[in-house]
Amino acid sequence: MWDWQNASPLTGLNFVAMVVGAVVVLAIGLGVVTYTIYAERKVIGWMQGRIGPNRVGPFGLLQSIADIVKLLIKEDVVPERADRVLFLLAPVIAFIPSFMVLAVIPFSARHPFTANLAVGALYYIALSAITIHGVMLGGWASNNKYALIGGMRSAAQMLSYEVPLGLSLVGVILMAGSLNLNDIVEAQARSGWWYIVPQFLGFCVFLVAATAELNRTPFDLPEAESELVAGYHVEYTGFRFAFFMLTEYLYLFAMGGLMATLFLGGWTGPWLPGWLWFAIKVFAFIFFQFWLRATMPRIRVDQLMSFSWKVLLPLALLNLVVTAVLKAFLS
Amino acid sequence: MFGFLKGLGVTLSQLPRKKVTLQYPDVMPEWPERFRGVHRFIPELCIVCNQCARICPTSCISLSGTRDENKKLRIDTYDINFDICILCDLCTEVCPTESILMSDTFELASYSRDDLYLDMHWLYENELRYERAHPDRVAPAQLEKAGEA
Amino acid sequence: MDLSRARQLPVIEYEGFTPEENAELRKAGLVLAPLEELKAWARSNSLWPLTFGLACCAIEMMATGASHYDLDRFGIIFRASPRQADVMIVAGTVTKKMGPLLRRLYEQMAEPKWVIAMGVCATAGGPYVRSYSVVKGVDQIVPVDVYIPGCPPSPPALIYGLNLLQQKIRREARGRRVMEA
Amino acid sequence: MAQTEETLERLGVPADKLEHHRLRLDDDPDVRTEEMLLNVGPQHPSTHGVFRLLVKIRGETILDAEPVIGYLHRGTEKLAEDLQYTQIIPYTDRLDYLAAMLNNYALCHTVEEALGLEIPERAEYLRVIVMELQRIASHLLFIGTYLLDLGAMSPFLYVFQERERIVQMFNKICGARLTYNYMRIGGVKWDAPPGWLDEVRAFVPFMKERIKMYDDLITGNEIFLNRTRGIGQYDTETALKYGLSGINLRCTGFAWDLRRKKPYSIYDRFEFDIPVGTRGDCFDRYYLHLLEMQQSLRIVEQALDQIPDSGPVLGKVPKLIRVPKGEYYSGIEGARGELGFYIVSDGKDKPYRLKIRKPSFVNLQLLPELLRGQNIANLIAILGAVDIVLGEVDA
Repeated sequence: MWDWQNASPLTGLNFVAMVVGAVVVLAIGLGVVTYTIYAERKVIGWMQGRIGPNRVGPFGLLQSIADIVKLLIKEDVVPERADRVLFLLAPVIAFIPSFMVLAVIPFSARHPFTANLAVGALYYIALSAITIHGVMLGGWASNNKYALIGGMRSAAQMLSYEVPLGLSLVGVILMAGSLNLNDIVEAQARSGWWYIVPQFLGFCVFLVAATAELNRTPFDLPEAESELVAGYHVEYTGFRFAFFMLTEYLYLFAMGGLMATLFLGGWTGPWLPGWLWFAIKVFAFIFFQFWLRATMPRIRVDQLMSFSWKVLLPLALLNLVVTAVLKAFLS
Repeated sequence: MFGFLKGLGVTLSQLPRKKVTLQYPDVMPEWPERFRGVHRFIPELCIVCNQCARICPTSCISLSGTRDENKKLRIDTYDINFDICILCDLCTEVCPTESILMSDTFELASYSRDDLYLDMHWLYENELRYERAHPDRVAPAQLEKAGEA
Repeated sequence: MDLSRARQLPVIEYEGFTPEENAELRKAGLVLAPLEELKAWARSNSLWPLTFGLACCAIEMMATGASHYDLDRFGIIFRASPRQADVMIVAGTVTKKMGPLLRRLYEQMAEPKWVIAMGVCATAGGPYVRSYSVVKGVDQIVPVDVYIPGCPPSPPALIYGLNLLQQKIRREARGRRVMEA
Repeated sequence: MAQTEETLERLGVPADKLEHHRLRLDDDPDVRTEEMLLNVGPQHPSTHGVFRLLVKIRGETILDAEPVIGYLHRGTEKLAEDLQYTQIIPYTDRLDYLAAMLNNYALCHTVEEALGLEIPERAEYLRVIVMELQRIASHLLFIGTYLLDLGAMSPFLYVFQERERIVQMFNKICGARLTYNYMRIGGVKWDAPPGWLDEVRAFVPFMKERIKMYDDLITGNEIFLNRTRGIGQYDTETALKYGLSGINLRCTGFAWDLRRKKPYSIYDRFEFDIPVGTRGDCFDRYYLHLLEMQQSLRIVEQALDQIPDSGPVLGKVPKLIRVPKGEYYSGIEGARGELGFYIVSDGKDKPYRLKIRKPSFVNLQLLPELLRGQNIANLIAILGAVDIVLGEVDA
């Protein structure tokens, strides 16, 4: 029943399994997001000499749940001059792709909930680009100057970092010889090393570009609190705002999954079960993001652009050329 | 070139440090002796000289007294309006008999402004509370004086 | 969470319903009361104040949010956008020039919303009670839920005030706006 | 071309600035952008209170910036006319609420000079110690909020840890955490409680270590350097023309510190340097705050060594202070520049007129000049580095 990757997906039980799988992935995603936010507040708190949430539930474990429930029952304000349809639609446009990309991330050895898509890496990049539209539309529809600037910044930033991000993947794809994320993991297991070693340059480019793609510090310009109040979601209240937050943290999880898959050997690893290895690697990425957030100031918007086009892109290209040449010679 | 790595090191080194947070509602803060919380008032010592009311920059103190049979002034009412009291401590500074003093009561938030208008009885109770909480701080001479009066 | 007082309140009134509908709903109290409690629990444990410092009290508000007192323990994090804030801590002197803007910020906040008057300036004008340019109490502009005296209130006093507001929210959920302590 | 000129005229750009803007606007004739009016504040996380900045932008370039102040105008100067000199002291606390001790001192110093009072030795030392601690606390908060403006979150929480220690020490000596009301005309209100001076002594090495930590955390960070180096630059001449003082003047390389140039109190007894900048940009202004904290620590150390063990802390002062008829002014080196009180007295116990020279207010005047022609992304960095406190600007 679980081996639906190889069977036709539209027959009887397989269809049910698919629906169940989707619901399970959603549940995993929501759970991870809830506790990522909790962990973020705790870890950053510890780095700043304080405790973080500890009064709601044991050790504050229910803090994020209280936040979510509160946001769900908060008044839903649509500004009078806003473009109503787009304003309501934007969070949905932003959220759906963030959930869809989880479909191709191989969580564990038997990857029961993930699609064995032949163009997995491409699928991820293509879908994550759709979120930009949601963010930009949200910023524009709010009819607020800060939101507009935030949305535009976000579009410019995500588009320009999409390029080095995509190019940094190509090295890995060249080495593995497949776009399928499952195959990439297995290729790493066969080759005996994680691709972080031969693709170190590509990994660095990926890490920087991924941080920018996730709008995390030091690239959190679209929602720069000190400049743009809250950026593109400045006019959003209640659960619509929660949707944007959910999108952001789902992407954090997905991007961590992508990094673990491409560079750290996915679910492979000695002794421990595959899903645990995967979780450890993803959390390492997430922790790194928290760590950056606790340390870095924000980069300036024009420097951000030039950094992407003048530094990251040449580096990614260089990495690609070197990989291609080496592969041609060695094989 | 890689100055930001140093910064990353700093934040990471803070991670295992002991946390400085005071868990307030569970652990009460320790206020120093001179802490200027809400006033406390000892009516027996007051000679109704009105100096505190005059020095107050916001005029939040109002008091009245009458002469008793020994021609001695006795305090009747003593109100402090904590709506506008800025806890500047000038009243306790000018008080010749130290009948108006500062306590370390700080939990005075309320749902209504009316609760912030405090009278002599509340202030005296605050004094008693303070004495119970800090028996070491109340000077014996002062207690004697209070006893005499 | 201490709901013992709230439980003793005689009548539950649910938000946004007519008295007749309320009577109907009360019959289903067994189902709805826990829901109301959940609502109160969520709201009181996730109070996001607006980053809105006016004067001196703002420094103490910041100090309360900083490591030594850490408002994050209560789930209180500052939001810069009024749309995402639940509570407005009026920290400092409200001048006549600032009054209309404060009102607008309050109106921009989404329901349910609360206001805390921090310090005597926001409560009644404080040291500037005789000044020509200061509003004598922010309650002339927006409804205030909790008053915190002090000039400025120390961080524990602010936390005490916030805890009072949490208690109030928990009781409110049972259907009454609670005015007495 | 003509259209551009028209637009600029409509915007009210002065004629001598026209050339400057025309160049910028015509950089790219293909790009047609409209002017936009961006309202920063009064409620904005980076305006440090209720400060409003009306910015006219075209594309990303700031055409003009107009600061709108007065959202915190509380009429302190007018209120003071109806208050005795001792009663004014609590009000000075609330001017520059980050450096209340210095404000206290500035007023007391002016009145003392007018009266020709002798201040007891121990009181002078206590004053210097608390003033320098206050300067450190104020500079710390600048660093925290400035880095918060630039998007770094941790320094803000770190500075509050040290600041809390200073504040707790103040709490011990005068019983308040922010509005101290500690100085009195003729001395200070309280002698240091037992053990307090040792606590200060223990604080000095701790603070030195933390300053090093900030150096590691912030100064070397490339992103921070890129955002502040060469941003908001001006030269000594401009600074003097606008009457700037404090770090805003010293960052241009002009060593002007009233503690040195016109020693008041007992500052002539201490050894300390006046750190100056070289470029006059935002980075220099940030870095000078760190360096000045080190100098303040030096002063505190020396004061701790020299302070007499005992003695009165309040000189002989008449019960009702009446300043003789006349006009008096004295300025001190506040945390943000020259802080002065100007008193016109008609011989009564209340001032006839009190005017405060507010360093933040004066330093703010340069802001439109600095912002004009800048990229909008630099706005926050420049505004933050001017280091204003709205309580002082608006009074």
